[in-house]
Amino acid sequence: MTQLVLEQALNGLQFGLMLFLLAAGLTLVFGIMDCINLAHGSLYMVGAYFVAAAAQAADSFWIGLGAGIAGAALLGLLLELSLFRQLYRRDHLSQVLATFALILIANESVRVIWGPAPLMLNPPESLAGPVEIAGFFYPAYRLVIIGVGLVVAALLYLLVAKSRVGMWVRAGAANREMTEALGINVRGLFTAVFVFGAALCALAGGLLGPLLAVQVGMGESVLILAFVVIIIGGIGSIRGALVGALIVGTVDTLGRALLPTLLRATLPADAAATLGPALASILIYLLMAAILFFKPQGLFPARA
Amino acid sequence: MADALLEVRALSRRFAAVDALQGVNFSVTAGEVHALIGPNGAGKTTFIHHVSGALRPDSGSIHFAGREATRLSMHERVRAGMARSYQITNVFTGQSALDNVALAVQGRPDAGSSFRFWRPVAAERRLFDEAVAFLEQVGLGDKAGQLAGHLSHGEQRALELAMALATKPQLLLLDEPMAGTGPEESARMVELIEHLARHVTILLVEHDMDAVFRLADRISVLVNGRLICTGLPDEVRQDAEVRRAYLGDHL
Amino acid sequence: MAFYRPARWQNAAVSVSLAMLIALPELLTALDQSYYTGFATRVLIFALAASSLNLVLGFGGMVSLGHAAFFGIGAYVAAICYDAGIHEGLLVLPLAALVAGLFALLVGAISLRTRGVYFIMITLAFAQMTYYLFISSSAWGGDDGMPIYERMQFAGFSLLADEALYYLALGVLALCMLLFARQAQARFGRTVQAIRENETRMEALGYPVFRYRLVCFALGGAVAGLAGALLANLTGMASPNLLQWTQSGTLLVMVIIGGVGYLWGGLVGAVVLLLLEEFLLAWFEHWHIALGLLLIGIVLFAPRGVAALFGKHHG
Amino acid sequence: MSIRLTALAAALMLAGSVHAADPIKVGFVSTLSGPGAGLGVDIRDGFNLGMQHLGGKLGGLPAEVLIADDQQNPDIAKQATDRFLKRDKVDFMTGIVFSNIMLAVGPAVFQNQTFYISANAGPSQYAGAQCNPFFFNVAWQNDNLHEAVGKVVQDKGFKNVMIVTPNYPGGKDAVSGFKRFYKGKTEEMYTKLGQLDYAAELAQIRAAKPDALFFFLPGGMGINFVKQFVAAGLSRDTQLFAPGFSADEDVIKAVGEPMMGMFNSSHWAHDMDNAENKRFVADFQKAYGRLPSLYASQGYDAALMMDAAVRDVKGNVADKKALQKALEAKRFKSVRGEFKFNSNHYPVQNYYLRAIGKDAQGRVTNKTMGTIFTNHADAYVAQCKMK
Repeated sequence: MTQLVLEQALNGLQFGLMLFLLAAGLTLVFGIMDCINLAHGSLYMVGAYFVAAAAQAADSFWIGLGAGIAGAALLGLLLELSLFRQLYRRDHLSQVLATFALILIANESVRVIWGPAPLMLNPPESLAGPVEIAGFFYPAYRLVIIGVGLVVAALLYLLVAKSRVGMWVRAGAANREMTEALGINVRGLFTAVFVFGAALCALAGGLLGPLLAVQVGMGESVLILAFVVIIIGGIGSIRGALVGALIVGTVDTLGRALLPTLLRATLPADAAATLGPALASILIYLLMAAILFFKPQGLFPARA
Repeated sequence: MADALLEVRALSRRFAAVDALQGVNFSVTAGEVHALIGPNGAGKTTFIHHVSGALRPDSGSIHFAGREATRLSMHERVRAGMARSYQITNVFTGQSALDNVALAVQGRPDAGSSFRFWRPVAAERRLFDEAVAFLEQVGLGDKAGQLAGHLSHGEQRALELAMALATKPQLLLLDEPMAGTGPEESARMVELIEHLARHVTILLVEHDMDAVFRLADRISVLVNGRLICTGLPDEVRQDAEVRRAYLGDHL
Repeated sequence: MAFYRPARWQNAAVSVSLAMLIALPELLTALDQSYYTGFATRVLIFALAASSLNLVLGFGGMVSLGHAAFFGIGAYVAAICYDAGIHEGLLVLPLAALVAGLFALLVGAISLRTRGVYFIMITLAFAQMTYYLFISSSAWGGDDGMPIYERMQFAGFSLLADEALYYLALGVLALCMLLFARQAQARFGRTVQAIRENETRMEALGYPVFRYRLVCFALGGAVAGLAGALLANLTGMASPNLLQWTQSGTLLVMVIIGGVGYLWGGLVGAVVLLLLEEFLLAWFEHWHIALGLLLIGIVLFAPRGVAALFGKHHG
Repeated sequence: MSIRLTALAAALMLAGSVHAADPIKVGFVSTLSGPGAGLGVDIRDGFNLGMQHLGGKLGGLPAEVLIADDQQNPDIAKQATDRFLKRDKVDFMTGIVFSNIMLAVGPAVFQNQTFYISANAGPSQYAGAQCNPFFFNVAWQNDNLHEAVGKVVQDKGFKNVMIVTPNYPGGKDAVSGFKRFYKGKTEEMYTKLGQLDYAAELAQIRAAKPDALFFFLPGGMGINFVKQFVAAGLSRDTQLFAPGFSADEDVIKAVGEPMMGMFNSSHWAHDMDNAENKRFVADFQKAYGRLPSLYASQGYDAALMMDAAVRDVKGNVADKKALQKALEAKRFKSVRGEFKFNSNHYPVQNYYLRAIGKDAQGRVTNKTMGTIFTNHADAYVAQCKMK
């Protein structure tokens, strides 16, 4: 039982860290620029495709990952300069529509370029198997993901919490006009944050590619999870995104793992078998609704 | 204070590290014009927001027309007979002046429910007749058909007043009605308020001291979130603490 | 934005369009194109769904990204009714509207406590919850959805023929549009539009803003449920796909193409989008790229939509 | 939103029939995009190869195949089907992969009195109480492959079996099919349909320590599951079993070596020794550069079946009764060898055990190990009141 809980905790951590990579960029774009970006998931998808394509071309996962991230960052730059700049000052409805349109364009373009069938991305050969830790086996690749996720999360935290740029970013999220008045190049800051968010998307997409499948539509399901994360954490807060991501990752994983067992112990087998997965799949949404009910601004509101 | 229409007891509110209001005791007697003055940043607007229900206090209570109103929402206070005008003009600029006031009339409990889905409002003569009367009362009778957005600043302020009046309040909260108006418009506004004061109790927040001393029956002074003095205009004029606050502020 | 006022030539335009729509099935049959009767029914139903969202979004000013939940619930009510042996449309349709409306009342009561993006996201979350609930419930067919093997009747008349269902959809749409048109100029419509413009001012005029918003939200949900029940009878099933958030997005796109807050916005948007889809698709398999570019163009250059031509805001 | 690709099979020669001017039209609606796309693409390619072998004709008549993608969405499938039935007035429909989509589309097809030749989806409804003269299944009844696995697992003497399947009706059918022939202890685990990360499930499997694991996860789900199952090191202690569609060439191609040693059941295998199959497998590889899957074999058979029936009625496809008789007679040679149609229009056929290993050329692929069932029918035929 302890092994089960330990393994599930690792799984939750891995899932949560990946969600954090996605949510970090989203929450900053959202918080600083007050811009809803539904196409954030599409950046994740396109990033994963870039990584898969580059990895195939270079026959190396790691080179592919680097190239894919660079490609996604470049795409982010182009998008920011051409479209998002126009959107920052528009109402939420316009942002929803324009970025929904981007999803349509991204999905269809990927279909045109790479075809409708999913791409397969394999982890590096050396990481394909399990490793033994404390007497049980755990997939080596998932451990690597956890490692990368932790390093990036730590770097991001230091960057935002300690560096001068991070101070501007935090200031921008808390009060945009004030930051502008202090003579900081907010435009440049926006562009940098957006590009950075795109790169993080590609990193998550590339890392998850070998575990999941690189396919059209992969961005949408994860986008909603990322939104749940930042709503729970509080829009604009990196700390909130980290906490929210870990909460969602853990709750979702443990819910899926433990709920059916718990229900089986209390309900008739038939009811438990149907109710379990249903409840597990809506658990995070229930959690979000509950948190919003008590803290309408999320756990760590960036604006006082 | 048996006949206090509005009574505020020990009202306190903190924003982050700032005590915006500290234990404010305050009352408005039925029939009077009570002016609230104080230097910039003294907490006057915060106070009005608490009275009107836009903000909730940390502690203390508000009583209106003999009933506890601390927990009532803004619209419930309006329905209880408390109307307010805004410091910054806050009318529906895309509507005619008449439509603006008609909307206010329509919101009144005695005008019936607004959950009506079929009959065009345009066919409800009574709403508009009444709205015209209120417009006339504030001297906008000839501007009824004009878009609110096209009215002059002073006229928009008057329209605000008409909308507040249309809710048939017992107490009118006027938040700096003279703000941004020229001397001529100011004079007209003072006249108008004087005229209204015969029918309704008024809580007036104002910077224009001439207007305040001309209109007010009583004056209260708020400084740094504390009510330092309440009294007749002459008493307030003589009050040492008030003088210090004001003069110190201005010098 | 000001309150909705109909254009002067609206009545004439509506009468002509209605006459054309009444004649349409005959015409299609004469041209041996009766397939398009089913297609036209679909357009009418989506016009109804989009118009119901327009009530919430355009008139009520509430950006909901979960409207498909009510649409889908309406469809499921129709399928569950069929399953339970209730085949009378006079019963099924009001029931669908009622259930969807009550659910919208519940969702609205919680969501309307939040503002701005939080509102958008919490409506989305509720729709996702509903989606996963239906996907996981074996009693309602789970991922398979629920079939309706035989269309309901209406007042005893069979709806088996595509023409019959077409006329029912047309009738329901006409009635709902009449209601929407009336309410827009009645007390309720003016109230919610004023709330859309300035919520605090309305509160300060004594309006219980929350209650009006909630009723508007629930009314929109109820009409969406009506549309869902009709769609389920057209396609012969209630499918969880109807509840997906992309479906909410599609409805939103329809409203925005048509014109937010214009009475005919939802209807025009549904017609334009579905016609584009039906006919562009044969030409250009990847027409979503074109649609996406078109939408971005609308956002950047024509944010008022197509129906802006059909109703003016005075001033 | 559906995609209409019009593929006209060129055919100019008249073939001794009065109806020669009118091509036989086939509406092919299948899942050609998204996670389930591999299945639909295989059926399509198999069907197209069949048409190619037939010279682009059905029963000697020129034929036209209209193709649409249902995106694994019943609503879109319904629209595409309506278009084919009412606008294009097709003579046959085929192609659907998933049973839920079949159930959504079926009523309209039957009401229109158009014959549906299912090259995959075999819902129990259409095998039992809702069987229909216009529905033929040239593949299987959904439960059959699960039943075959259940039999194998039972015979091999496994005692503690875990079942993983998506939480949807097809998944529950799989469980009941499996349990129809396996009587030992089971633990069932239901996942979200379309789930791609199985970390939570794998942890539970590790904790439960079953000696065998039966999974039914169609399409990309199965691919990911097997990959992650092996990466977690679970293949050391637990023997994997799956129905043929979770262990076919499409999955093997994606997963590779980790699949080795897995058992599965099928009614067809690419190494089956008959002339039709050899030609099919060889030509399929030539045309598409990959080994055919059982979906491809079913698509191929569907084309042959239409051809034989049209030939039988001499091109008079308007005579529905005669056409039905001709279809029931099954006068084509299937790549899976002999089989016949039951009274519910589902096949009565053999099911084989396959194991995944390396073939002579070093490719990872399926090898036929033996026969599980001979002339096996489905469990629902008794409820079918047809005839």
